[in-house]
Amino acid sequence: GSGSSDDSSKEDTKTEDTAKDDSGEKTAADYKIAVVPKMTNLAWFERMEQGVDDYNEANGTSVEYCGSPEGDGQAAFVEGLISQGYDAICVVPFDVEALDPVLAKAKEAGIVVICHEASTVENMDYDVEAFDTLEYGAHLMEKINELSDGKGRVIQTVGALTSQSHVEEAQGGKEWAEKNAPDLKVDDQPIVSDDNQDTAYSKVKEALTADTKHEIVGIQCAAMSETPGAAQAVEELGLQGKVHIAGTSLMSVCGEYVEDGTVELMSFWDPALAGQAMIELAVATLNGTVGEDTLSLPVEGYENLTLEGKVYTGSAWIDVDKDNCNDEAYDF
Amino acid sequence: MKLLKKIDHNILSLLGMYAVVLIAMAILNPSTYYSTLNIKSWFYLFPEYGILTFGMMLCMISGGIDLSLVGIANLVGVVASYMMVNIGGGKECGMGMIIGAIIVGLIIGVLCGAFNGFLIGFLHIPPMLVTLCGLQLYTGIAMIVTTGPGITGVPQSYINIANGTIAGIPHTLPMFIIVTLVMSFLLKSTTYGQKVYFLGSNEVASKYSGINNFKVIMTTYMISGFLGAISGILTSSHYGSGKSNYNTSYTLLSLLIVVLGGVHPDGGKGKVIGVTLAIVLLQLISSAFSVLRIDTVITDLVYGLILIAVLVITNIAAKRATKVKTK
Amino acid sequence: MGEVFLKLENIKKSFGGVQALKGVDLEIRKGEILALAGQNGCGKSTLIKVISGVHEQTSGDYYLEGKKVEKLTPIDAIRAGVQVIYQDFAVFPNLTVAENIAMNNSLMTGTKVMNWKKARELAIEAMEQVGAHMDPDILVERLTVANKQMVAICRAIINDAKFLILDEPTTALTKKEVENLFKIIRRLKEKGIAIMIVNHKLDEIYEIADRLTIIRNGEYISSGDIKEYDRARFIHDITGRDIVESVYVPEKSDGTEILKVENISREGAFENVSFSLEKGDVLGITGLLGSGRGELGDALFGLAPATSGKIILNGKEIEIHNIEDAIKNKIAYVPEDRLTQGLFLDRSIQDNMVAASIGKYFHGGKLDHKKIAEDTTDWIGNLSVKIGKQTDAIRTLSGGNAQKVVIAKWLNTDPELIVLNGPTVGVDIGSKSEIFEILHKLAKEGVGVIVISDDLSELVQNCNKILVMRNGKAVAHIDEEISENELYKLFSEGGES
Amino acid sequence: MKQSKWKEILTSNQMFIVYIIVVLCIAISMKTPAFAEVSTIITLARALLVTLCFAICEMVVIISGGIDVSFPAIACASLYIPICVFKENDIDNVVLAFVFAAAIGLVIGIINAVLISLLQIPPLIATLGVSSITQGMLLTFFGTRQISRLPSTIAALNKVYLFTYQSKAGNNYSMTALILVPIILYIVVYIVLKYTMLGRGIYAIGGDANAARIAGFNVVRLQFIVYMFSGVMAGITGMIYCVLNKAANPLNLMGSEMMIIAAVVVGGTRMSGGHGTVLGTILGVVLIGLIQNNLIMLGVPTYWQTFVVGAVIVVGTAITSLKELAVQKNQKV
Ligand SMILES: Nc1ncnc2c1ncn2[C@@H]1O[C@H](COP(=O)(O)OP(=O)(O)OP(=O)(O)O)[C@@H](O)[C@H]1O
Ligand SMILES: Nc1ncnc2c1ncn2[C@@H]1O[C@H](COP(=O)(O)OP(=O)(O)OP(=O)(O)O)[C@@H](O)[C@H]1O
Ligand SMILES: [Mg+2]
Ligand SMILES: [Mg+2]
Repeated sequence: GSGSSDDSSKEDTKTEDTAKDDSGEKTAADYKIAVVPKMTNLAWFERMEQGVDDYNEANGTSVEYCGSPEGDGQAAFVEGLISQGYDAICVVPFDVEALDPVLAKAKEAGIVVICHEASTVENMDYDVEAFDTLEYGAHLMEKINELSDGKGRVIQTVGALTSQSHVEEAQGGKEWAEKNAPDLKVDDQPIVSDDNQDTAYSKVKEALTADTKHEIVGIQCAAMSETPGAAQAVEELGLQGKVHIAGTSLMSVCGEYVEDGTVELMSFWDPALAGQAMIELAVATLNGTVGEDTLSLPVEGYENLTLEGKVYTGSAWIDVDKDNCNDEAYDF
Repeated sequence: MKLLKKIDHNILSLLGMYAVVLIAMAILNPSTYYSTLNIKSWFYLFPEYGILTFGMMLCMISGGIDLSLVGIANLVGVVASYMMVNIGGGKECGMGMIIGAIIVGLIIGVLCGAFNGFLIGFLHIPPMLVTLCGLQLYTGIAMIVTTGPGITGVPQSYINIANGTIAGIPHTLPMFIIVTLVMSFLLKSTTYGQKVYFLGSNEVASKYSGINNFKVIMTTYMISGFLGAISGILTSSHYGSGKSNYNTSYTLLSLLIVVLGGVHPDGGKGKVIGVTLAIVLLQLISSAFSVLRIDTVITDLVYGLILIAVLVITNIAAKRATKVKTK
Repeated sequence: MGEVFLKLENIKKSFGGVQALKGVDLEIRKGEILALAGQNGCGKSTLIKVISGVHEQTSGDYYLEGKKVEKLTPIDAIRAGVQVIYQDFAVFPNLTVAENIAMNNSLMTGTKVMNWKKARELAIEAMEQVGAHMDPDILVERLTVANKQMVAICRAIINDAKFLILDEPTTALTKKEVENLFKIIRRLKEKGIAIMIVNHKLDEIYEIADRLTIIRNGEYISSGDIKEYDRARFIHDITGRDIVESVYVPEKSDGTEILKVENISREGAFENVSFSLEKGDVLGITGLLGSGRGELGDALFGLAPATSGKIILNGKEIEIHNIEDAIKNKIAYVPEDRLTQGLFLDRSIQDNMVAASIGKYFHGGKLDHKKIAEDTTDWIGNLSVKIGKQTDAIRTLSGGNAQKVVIAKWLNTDPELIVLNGPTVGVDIGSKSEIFEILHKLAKEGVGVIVISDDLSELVQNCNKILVMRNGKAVAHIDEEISENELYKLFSEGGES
Repeated sequence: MKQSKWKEILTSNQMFIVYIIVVLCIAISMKTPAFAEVSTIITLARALLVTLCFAICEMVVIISGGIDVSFPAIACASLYIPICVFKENDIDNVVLAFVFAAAIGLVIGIINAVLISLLQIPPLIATLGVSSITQGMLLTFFGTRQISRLPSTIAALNKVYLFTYQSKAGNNYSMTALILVPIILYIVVYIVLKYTMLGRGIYAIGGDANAARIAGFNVVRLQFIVYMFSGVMAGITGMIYCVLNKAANPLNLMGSEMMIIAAVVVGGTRMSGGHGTVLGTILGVVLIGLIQNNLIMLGVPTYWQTFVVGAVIVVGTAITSLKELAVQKNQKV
C-alpha cells in the first residue's frame, strides 16, 4: 500500500526537516507534490521521470511522478489526484482544452498548478517553458533555411492538429520563413503523423514521391517520433543532402540518423531539467517567493527566467548534430 | 443455496468484485479512498461513459453493436460548442443559445443513430462494420468542423452542467440515475423493450411474429445515438470544449462494461441492473488504482483479467445450475 | 434375417433435468428395415444421437456386431458404418452441393486432400441414384428445404454404410420423391444393410417397414413384426390411448363468408388464384413443391405479397403489401420452418407465447407481466402443451409441443384468419389430432382456417374444402368427400383436369 | 450458360472492388502523375505488407466462424519482448528473434483457443480480454519506451532488398525482401483452404459448427489450429513491422484491428463465417491501403482525411453486403 505510506512519510519528513531546516524557508519535502507527464509511454517523459527521481535523491524529497499511458486519459487522471490532498500539481498538458476545467477544480481545491509546454492554460499559477515555442520553431526553420540556402519548399509535420505545442512550433517556423526567407515556401498544411513513426515515414515518403520536381528542400518535425520517420523516408529515397531535416527528437530515438547526417539538426530541451524546474517553481509559488518579472531557479538553463503573463520562459534548448552527438550529456 | 440459484450468476460475481475492491481499499487506504472528495470525484466521471454504455448495451441486446458512440459524442460536443462559441458569442452566449445548442446536439445524435440504423436495418450491413465506419465518419466530420484544435470558450453555465453541483451532489449523478431508470423501464415495461429482446434472440422468428424489425432496429440505434449525444454534451461541458478526439478509450471500455454486465454478445440477453453494477464497479477500481498510485498501464491488464474471470465464472456457474447442454 | 448388427440394452439418457430416455432396448439385424415410432419428444432423435455418438448415454449397454462399445465419437460411428440422416439435415449451407455430399466420404476415408473432381462425380452419381436434380456447384444455402433433405440423403447413401438411420426423412418430400427414396432403401436392404427409419406418417411406415419398435416418453413400449400391428394397436401403443380417425364435417354453415380471394397473382409464384372460405370451413391447400402452395400462404401474410387481385376479409376488401398490413387485418401465419421461423429457441415458453401480441399487454404506461403469465398458463391448458415450467427455454420442447406453442402464439392475437403452412410436419398422430381439434374449434367460432400441406390423408380427414395447385394455377376446388387416391391423381398428374 | 457465367463474374462483388480500385488509381494519377509509376507498387507493397499478413489471419478466423481482435496486441508483445530480452543479454540473432516472436504468438493464440473453444466464451469478447491482458502485461513488465537501436542483424534485415527502381524523378525505390512473407503466406493459405480437408473443415465449422461435429470433424482441434495460426502469424508480422521501422514500439500497432476487419469484409468475407476468399482479401486490403496511403497525393486536406477513409469503407462494405443480400433474396432452387 504505497498510498497509505504517502501520508505517513509526509508526516515524518516534515518533522525531520523542521529539525534541520533553520531558515524558515520550506522545501519540496514539506509539500505533497505530483508531476504529471503528457503520457508515461514516451522516452521523453521517462527522461522526465529520471529527473524527478534525481531530484528526490538529491533533496531527500518524495515528489511523485505519475500519469496515464495514453494522452487522452490525462484529464481523468488529474481529476483523480485533486481529491488526494496535494499541495501542488505540476503537469505537462496533453490537451489544454480538456485539462483546463479540471485544473480549475484543482485551484478551487487550493492546489498550486504549474504547467509546462502549455502557455495558454487559464487555470494555473504559472507555466515554465524551456524556451518560447514560436522562437524554437523559428530556430529550426532558420537551420533549414541556412542548409538549403533559402530556396525551395519546406514541409512540416505535427503529431496531431489537436496538440498545441506542435502546432505552435510549426507556426513559429512558418512565420519566421515568411519574414526572413522570401524564397522558402512552407506548406500551409502540416502533415499529421499521429505521433507514430511509421505513419510519419509513409506520409513523408508519399509527399516526397509526389514532389517530382524536387522542390522540397526541408522537413521540420515537431514530434519526437517524426524525425526518425522522416529520416527513414529520405534515406530510403536516397535524398540525403537534397532534403534537409531539422526536428525535435532524442538521441535514443533518432541517434543513428543524426550520426549518419540524415538529420542535420536535432533539437530538444532536457525533460529531466524541465521536470525539476516545475518542482522548484511549485515550491517557490507555495512559499510565495514568486511574482517578479525575473526568477532564478537552481536548475541548469532556468537560472534566469523572464515572466510574461503567467509564463516563465528560460533559454534551455539543446542543439545536436553530427559533430556533438556523442556527448554523454545528450545520451537519453 | 436455493436463494443463490435465484439471483443471476453474473450479478453474483459482480457483487463479489465489489466486496473485494471495497474491503481491499478499507484496509489499504481508507482515509483517501473513502474521503467525501474522492467519492464525489466518482460522480463526475462515471456518468459520462455510463450513459454512453447504455447505448452499447441496447444495441448489443438487439443482436448488434455500436462502435460509433464515441464518434457521435464528440461530433455532438463539437457542434454544440461551435454553435455557442461562433454563433452564440462564446462566454456571453445567452441561455436560449445554450439550450438551442444542446437540442441541436441531441438531434444530431439521433440522426447519426438513424444513419446507423438505416444501414443495418434496411441494407442489412453487419452492425459491427456500419458503426465502425460510423465512428470514422462522425469523427471525421467533427475534425472538419474543428480543423483540429478544440473549440474553447463555451459559457460558464454550460460548463456547469457537468461540473456543477446541487446540495453538494454533482448534477451528473441524478442524470445518470434518471437514464438508468428510463432504460430499465424501456426494456422491462414497454412493447419496444420486449421487441428488442425478440429481435436479438431470433431475427427471422421476430419478423414472422409480425414484429417490424426495421422499426425496432431504427429505434434502437436512434436511442443509442441519443444516449451518445447526452454523453457528448457532458464531455464537452466537463472539458469546457468540443473536440474530435475526446475519450477515444470509451469504445472498448463500454464494450467491456456491457459484457461484464452480463449482456450476451450474440444478443437477446442482458439486464440494466447488471450493466449499472459494472459501470460503477469500473469507477471504483480505477479510483482505487489512482489512490494506490498503481501505474495506470496495469488497469488494462486488470480490466482484461476481470472480463475473462467474470465470463468464465458465469459460464461454469450457469453450466452447474442447469446442466442442459444445448448443442 | 441376417445376424444382429446393433443391440441396445436399457439405454438411459438425461439432459440435466430432462430424462429423455428411461431405459430403451433396441435390436437391428442386417438387411431389415426397422421403424422407430413414438410421439413427439419421446426420445427418438435422442436415441439416434446416442447410436451415432453425438450424445453419450447416461447408462446402458451398446453392442455393435456383437462387440460392446465403450466410448463412441461421431467419426467412430461413421467409420463403423453408421450413417444418419438427421431430422435437421445437418448440411453445410456455405458449401456446394457436391462438397456437402462428398464430405462424409472424405472424412471416413480420412483423406487429407480435397479432390473437387472426385467430389463432383460422387455427387452426380448419388443424385442419379436418388433421382434428384441439382446443380452440384450451387451453394446449399440457396436450396429449398426439400433439396436440402435430398442432399442429406445423397450424402448418407454414397458411403457404403452398414447401418443407415433416417430421422423423419420424408417431412419435406413429395410423394414421388418419397417413392424414389423408398426404392433406394429397399435396394440398400437387398444389399444386407440394416436400416432404421423414424417417421410420423403411418402409411409410409406400413409401406416400408419390416419391424416396428415403439417408445413412449422415453420408455420402451413394444416391438415386433409390422404385421402384428393393425392401425388401432399402433396408435394405441404410440399414444397410450385410443384415437378415432374421423373425417371432419362442419355443422351446416350459415353462409357468412369469411374470406374471399379473387384472381390474385404474383409473378413467378402463382396466377389468378381464387377461392373462398365460409364460417366453419377448414380449407386445405395442396400441390407439389413449386406448385405455388407455399407462396400463396406467404402472400396472404404479406411476406411476398400478391401483385394483383382482390382479397376480401369479413366483408371488407383489404390490401396486403407487407406483414404489418397482415397483422393489422388480424391474419395469423404459422410458418413452414418451425425452428428458424417459428421459435425463439433460447427464450422462455412464455415469451414465445406472447411474441406476436406483446403490444396488447402494454397499458397503463407499462407491460402487464402478470397478465402475460396468466394467459400463457391458460393456453398451455387449452392446447394441453406438455412442458416443465413455462419459464423454461422453448428449445427443451420437442416438435409437436413446440408447434402447439407457435399456434398458441397466434391464437393469442385473436386472429380472423389463420394460415398454417405444414402445421403437422414432424408432429406425431397424438398431437396431430389435438392440433386439428383446435383448428376445427376455431373454424366453428368463425375464424378462417387455411391449412397448407402435402400430407393428403391428413387433408382428406381434416379439411372440408381442398384447393389443389399445380405450377402456379389452381387446378381443382374440391368441397365434397374425396378419397385419398383421387386426390393424389389431381395432386401429382400433369395435364388435363 | 457461358454468357451467364461471365455476367456472374463481372458483377461479382470482387469485381466491384476492382472497379473502385481502378477508378481510384485513375483519379490519383490525374492529380499526381508520379503515382502512375512502378515506384507506386513498391511503396504500396511496403505500406501494405503488414496489413496483408494481419488480414489473411483475420480472414481465416472469420471464415471459421470466429473473430480475433487480439492480433495487434500479440504483434506488439512478440516484437517488443524479444528485442528487450536481446538488448538485456546483448543477443543478436535475427532468426532467433523471429522464432521467439512466433513462440509468443503461439502461446497467446493457444490461450485464445482455450477460452473460445473449450470455455465457450464468445470470440469477440475473449480476444478483447486477451488483448488488454497482453497489452497490460507488456507495458507493465517490459516498459513502454520505444527502442530505436535494434540489434544489428535485425536492423540489417531492413536493408535487404529484392531490387531497386529509380523513378523518373530520380528517387530510389527499393522492394524489401520481406514482401516474400505475405506472398508465400497467401499462396500457402490459398492451397490449404481450397485443397485440403483441414481447409474445408475450417469452412465447415464456420458454416455450421454443430453439423461439422456430427459429420465427424474435430471442431475443437480445428478451432485450436485456427487461433494458433493466427497467433503465430501475428507474432511474426509484429517482428516484421519492427524490422521495417527499425524500431521496437510496444504501442504503435494498437487499434489497427478495426481497419483490418473492415478490409477483410470489403474483400467479401462474411462476418457470419463460412465465406471468404484469399483473392477477395487482397483486393480489400489494397483498396483500403490505397485510400489510406494516397490522401496527400489525392490532395485531400489533412482534416478531411479521417472522413474520406470512413466514406470509402462505407461504400466498400455496403457493396459487399448488398451483393450478399441479393444472393439470399434469390429464388431458392
Ligand atoms: N422508442 C421507444 N421508446 C419508448 N417506448 C417505446 C418505443 N417504441 C415503442 N415503445 C413503446 O411500445 C409501445 C408500442 O410500440 P410499437 O408501436 O412498436 O408497438 P405496435 O405499434 O403495437 O407494434 P408494431 O410495431 O408491430 O406496429 C409504444 O406505445 C411505446 O410505449
Ligand atoms: N439438447 C437437449 N437439451 C435438453 N433436452 C433435450 C435436448 N434434446 C432433446 N431433449 C429432450 O429430450 C426429449 C426427447 O427429444 P427428441 O428430440 O428425442 O424427441 P423426438 O422423439 O425426436 O421428437 P420428434 O418426433 O418431435 O422429433 C424431449 O423431451 C426433449 O425436450
Ligand atoms: Mg406500430
Ligand atoms: Mg426427433
